[in-house]
Amino acid sequence: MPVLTYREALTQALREELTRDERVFLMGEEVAQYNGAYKVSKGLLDEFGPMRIVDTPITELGFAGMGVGSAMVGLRPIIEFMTWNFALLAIDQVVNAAAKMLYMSGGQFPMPMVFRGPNGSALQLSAQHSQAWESWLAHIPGLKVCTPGTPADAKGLLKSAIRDDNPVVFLEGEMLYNTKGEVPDGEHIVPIGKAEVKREGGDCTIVAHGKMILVAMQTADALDKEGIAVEVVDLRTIRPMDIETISVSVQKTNRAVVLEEGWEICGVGAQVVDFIQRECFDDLDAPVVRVHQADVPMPYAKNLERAAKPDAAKAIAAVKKVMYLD
Amino acid sequence: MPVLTYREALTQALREELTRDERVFLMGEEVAQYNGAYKVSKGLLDEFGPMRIVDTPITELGFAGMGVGSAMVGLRPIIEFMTWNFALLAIDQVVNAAAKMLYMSGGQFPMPMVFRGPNGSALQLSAQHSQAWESWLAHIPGLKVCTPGTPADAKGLLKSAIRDDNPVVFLEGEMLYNTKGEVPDGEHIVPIGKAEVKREGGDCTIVAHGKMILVAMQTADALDKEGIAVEVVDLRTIRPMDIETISVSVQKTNRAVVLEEGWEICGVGAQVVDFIQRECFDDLDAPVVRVHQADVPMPYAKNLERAAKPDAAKAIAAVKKVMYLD
Amino acid sequence: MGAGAGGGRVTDTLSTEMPTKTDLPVPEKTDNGASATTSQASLRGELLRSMLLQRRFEERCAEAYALGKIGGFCHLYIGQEAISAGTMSVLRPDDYVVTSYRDHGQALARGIPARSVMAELFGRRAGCSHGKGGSMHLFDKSANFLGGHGIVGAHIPLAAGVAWAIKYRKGDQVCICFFGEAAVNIGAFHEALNMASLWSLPAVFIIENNRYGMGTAISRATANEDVSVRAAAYGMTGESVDAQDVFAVRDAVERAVAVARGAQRPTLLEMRTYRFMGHSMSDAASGTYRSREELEENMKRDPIVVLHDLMRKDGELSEGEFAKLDEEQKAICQDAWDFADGSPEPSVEDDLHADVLVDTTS
Amino acid sequence: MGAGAGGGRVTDTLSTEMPTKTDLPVPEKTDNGASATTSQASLRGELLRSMLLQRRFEERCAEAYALGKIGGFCHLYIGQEAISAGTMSVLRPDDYVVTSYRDHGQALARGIPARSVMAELFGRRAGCSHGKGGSMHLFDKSANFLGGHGIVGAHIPLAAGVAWAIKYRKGDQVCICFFGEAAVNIGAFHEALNMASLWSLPAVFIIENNRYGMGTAISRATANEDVSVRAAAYGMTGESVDAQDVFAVRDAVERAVAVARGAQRPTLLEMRTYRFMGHSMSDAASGTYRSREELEENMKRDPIVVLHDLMRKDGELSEGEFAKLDEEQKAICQDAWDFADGSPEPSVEDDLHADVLVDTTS
Ligand SMILES: Cc1ncc(C[n+]2csc(CCOP(=O)(O)OP(=O)(O)O)c2C)c(N)n1
Ligand SMILES: Cc1ncc(C[n+]2csc(CCOP(=O)(O)OP(=O)(O)O)c2C)c(N)n1
Ligand SMILES: [Mg+2]
Ligand SMILES: [Mg+2]
Repeated sequence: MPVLTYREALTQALREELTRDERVFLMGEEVAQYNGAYKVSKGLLDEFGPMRIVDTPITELGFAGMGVGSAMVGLRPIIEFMTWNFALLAIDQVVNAAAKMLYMSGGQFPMPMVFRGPNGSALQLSAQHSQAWESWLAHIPGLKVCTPGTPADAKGLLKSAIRDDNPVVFLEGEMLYNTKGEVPDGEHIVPIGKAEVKREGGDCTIVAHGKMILVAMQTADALDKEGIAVEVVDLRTIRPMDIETISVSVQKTNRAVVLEEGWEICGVGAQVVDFIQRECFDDLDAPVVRVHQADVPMPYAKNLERAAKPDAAKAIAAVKKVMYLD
Repeated sequence: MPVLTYREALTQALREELTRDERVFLMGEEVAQYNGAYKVSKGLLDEFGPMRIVDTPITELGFAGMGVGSAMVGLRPIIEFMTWNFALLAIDQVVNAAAKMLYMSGGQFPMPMVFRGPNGSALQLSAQHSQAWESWLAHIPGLKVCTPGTPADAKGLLKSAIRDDNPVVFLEGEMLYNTKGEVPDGEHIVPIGKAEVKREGGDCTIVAHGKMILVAMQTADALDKEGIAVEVVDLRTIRPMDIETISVSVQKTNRAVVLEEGWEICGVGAQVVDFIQRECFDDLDAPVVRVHQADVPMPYAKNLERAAKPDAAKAIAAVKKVMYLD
Repeated sequence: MGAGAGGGRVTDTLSTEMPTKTDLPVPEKTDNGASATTSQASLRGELLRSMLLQRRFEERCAEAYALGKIGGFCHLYIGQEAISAGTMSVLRPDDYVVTSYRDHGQALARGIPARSVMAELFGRRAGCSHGKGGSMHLFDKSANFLGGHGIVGAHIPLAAGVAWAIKYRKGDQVCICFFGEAAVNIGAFHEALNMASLWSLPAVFIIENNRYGMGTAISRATANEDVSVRAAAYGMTGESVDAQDVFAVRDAVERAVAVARGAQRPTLLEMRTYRFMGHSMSDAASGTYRSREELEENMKRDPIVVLHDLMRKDGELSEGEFAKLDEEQKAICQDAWDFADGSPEPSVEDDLHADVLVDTTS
Repeated sequence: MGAGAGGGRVTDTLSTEMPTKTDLPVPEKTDNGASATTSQASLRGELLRSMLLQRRFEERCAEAYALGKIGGFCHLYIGQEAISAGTMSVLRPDDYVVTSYRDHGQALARGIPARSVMAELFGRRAGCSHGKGGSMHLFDKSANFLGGHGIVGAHIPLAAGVAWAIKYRKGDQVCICFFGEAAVNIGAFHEALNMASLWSLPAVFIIENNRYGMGTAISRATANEDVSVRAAAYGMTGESVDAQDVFAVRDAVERAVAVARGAQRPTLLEMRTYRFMGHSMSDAASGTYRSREELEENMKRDPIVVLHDLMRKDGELSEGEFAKLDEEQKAICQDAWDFADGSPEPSVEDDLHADVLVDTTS
């Protein structure tokens, strides 16, 4: 199977879906002439022309709303936010327009659109550029929320998202764009709403998503050397969440750690904990422990930033805690 | 003790703090000449004049940002959003400016300001006007989040919020404005971050906040007749959350229901569940059950709206469930 | 909250025109996009009928609201009917309309049946949004009526997006977008107009300047009220129109639509009007932020009366004919009320969780 | 990413002026708010020094970034120095400055010590934001320098709020707000300018029009580039300035500041400049969205060279004097580097969780 970067996998998905369906177009800042701020749309302007790969002014609220309008009349926009941090300016269009249009029109106006872009922190981008928004977006009925952690899932989920007739929020990892993995050619579809066990193990479940899959795998590798078998459940989709796959794993391991990039309070992990305690109350041998960003805006200094982020060391400590090994 | 409406309690707090500190001013749509869309600022323009009670154009992003700027140089703005639904347009200023300014300036610029207004649903206002935002706002470090459920707490918390040198998000209940209760005269301060046991009982804890306090009390009344003693913990502040008071109660009752107005996924209740399972793992006799809005945008039709909202009947069923009485 | 508080005077005269099956006959698609064959008199009659229907409908809404049959926020259109009537009269059925929460009049003028609108306001399953939207969120896909939006200004980018889609498909439709004068200060307006002009999109942006945004007079909210200067900031044509004169509205929109269809250039039109009622049902028509005198002065230029006077002057409509026309509109409204009142609520089991997501992919 | 890629030519001449203790002497408060007693030659010398310091500082930043000593996003100011130098030269110490992420030059021109700025970029505790802000978030309360903001346009309302506070306190300061030309299309700009004009606030809004927002040329983003029309939409004065001429900048800002201080009216100034480097450190200076030829053509109007030529023509600065001045700025930058490099990182234990909230009430 071809090995691609996460970025190339996304580009491939975009190219295939743009080819497949003329109603699909990509709109956002620097997506066309500049080939994308993170080069995800590289080459697409040349291939599909300026009506389908569209550079916008810096007006997140405006072009997100244009996407919604065009979706109302049957186009299938992909709205790129240069990063999801800037999407706060457009969040009214995502939440109050895209997510609610079908419902408040009594089913008349589906929203076949995707809002995508990098989410979470990169390196030393400081407070305003280092935020993970999945818990906010997953809160909203009417949206679907995808957080692929591997190149194959990036491609397969993006293709599903573009074909979905609902508004899909697609959160990419800026730090993942250069990561590599095997990606099936052509018609590779990953269904929205299905988690995947990325590694099997009987001692403890780590539930993670997006960029944190890498941290979970590192954690599992490290603990394997200590004789602890970690099972890694990759949520892949935050909304709808695959409670079934989580439960099956926790019922087997009787222990869970939830790992996420974002902040603690009302984070995705809190919801996972809620599902676990509800579904696996009698299976749990220890309270679920969460690993997440420190409860601070992201600092700039390298050492502070490192300390603020969740990493394998913190995840290892959490697994040991739920195994009463600390 | 004087009996006031929630609205009057808020007006009193505003008047007292405007009198106490010349740096305090109120800015928002219709707050001055119109006396407030919900009349919370009634009479204040006449008393304090147009520089301190300021009508704005419809520009939530702009005037929220003006509040931030004025707080940077020492004023103490109170920014009123006509409802928190419209605050989505300004959320970048709340999250990326107000919440982060102190941190990213290395401690140089505190943000002594309040963002306030009605939150949650009223009656038949449909999808875009019926949303409860506390879980979003509580997610953000750098903010404090208050959700008073009674007139006395409304006054006491608002006074604390205005005196606080941090940005405080103050979520009022549109359906609470006309509710009445005893409110101490003058210097009545409710500390931010302290929950209150609003009713004692040994069988089951209901954790609630804001408008849902009324539902929790109704539930407790109804169950009392069936011989079930419910303890009602009023969070009052969502961030910081008073984990101690919750834990003490659940350690006593061994059962908990979490009741909130908003949506389920990554809601406040998920976080409360996370805290409870962490702090009271061995005390719990049953999984915690949550009661919340149906996972749909708010519908207009009266019967659908009623069915979508959390109410005493649903809370009663939840209590019975955690008591294995269903 | 009384229906009559701000309701306009409608004199007693008689109509020569009968209402057609739909509430307003939408002209057939023609080369220039306007109704080319309609004679002046029948056009006037049609416009008068549309305005009368809207007026009578809104009066019944006020009544229904007082009775608790309509709930939530309800913003009446009384006084502004010439804008919707004049605008819709030059549109084709395949053109698009996007508007704000003050949308009853526009929905009716666009030809959405009064029954369907009233049922929506009553929260019934037969409503144009199946009872889920209510007063602020009227939608009708078959009429290309794209809502009914509640966040001030937020639908302006939607309209730009619809116009984008027209251009994308190389269509020759236009998208009309209505919003209040207070919406021009919000960011979404600015962002949308810049892009509409930058990309030459076939949109017509119509400011319904009724001089107040809730209780705030335009002069207390807007630094420069001159709309042509506002439009110029986006390299766009801007024009102000006496919107109590339905033909002034019609002419201006006709020009703007022609430019949109032909040159695919957007236009910004300011319709100078006045709201005869309070902002919504909880707001008095006068007293707080505008005087009774100002209200009465402005109600003298009732768009229905202005047109009626003109027709009377030209001998086109007898008093009896007018009365008949008016009675017919009242009857349509009564029928709508009865229909709505008798029609079932949505079903909690079937409808509450339906339409959050669709099940399809493509 | 090489430092020289887009750096401007700086000829070899000698300076008669010595830098003072602070990086730029901020004039004392005088009646007209400007430095009244400074002679023309010494003013020119000061402005030249300020621009040279900024240039040399940015060159060192590029170097430090390549070495990994500076991280994250880093946007250099090379080519635009006349704007900051000219603007700051007419401000009083008690005036306020708010700016975007492209803030190094402005911080230095405002008199924040180079050591403090460089330490911030190196992520050190001694940095002006104590290592928590980095390149995009320079803050210095003692200099009334209110950041350093990373969301395009979001700081424009902040500046209006500062101006509001000045008015609230009946002060006579002004607030200066810098932003790029691409920010004029975002909603926050529109909302802030409307309120600043509506309420007559003492603010000067300075568009740094370097012709590109990242890779997007202004003509591909902005429907009408004429800034005076943009300003007129808000009933505000607007003016375009040749911003490679530091005295043109100074004169325009002086007028705008006088109007703000006196009449409390805001002004919108467009500074026509050019960015000599890439947008940020990951962007090539030319190749993708602008040609090498265009870049070189524009670099001929290097603001430092323009002023230097003028001074040379007027016999105010010998080559040796210029070289000396330049060496002094380089020495300041070397000192800043050494200081930053040797100063400690913040402490994880003490600093990570500090400054999220303050402990005080009042
Ligand atoms: C963003 C936003 N802010 C505030 C409101 C509350 N609100 C509803 S209508 C309105 C006044 C709008 O006035 P205008 O645009 O002139 O339209 P009109 O009601 O006069 O038709 C306000 C403030 C809202 N719906 N959305
Ligand atoms: C709201 C928002 N959208 C996008 C970005 C990403 N971004 C950072 S700078 C920039 C270009 C800004 O150009 P301009 O305003 O001309 O300033 P310049 O960089 O030229 O100084 C963009 C798109 C951002 N920071 N904020
Ligand atoms: Mg209005
Ligand atoms: Mg620029």
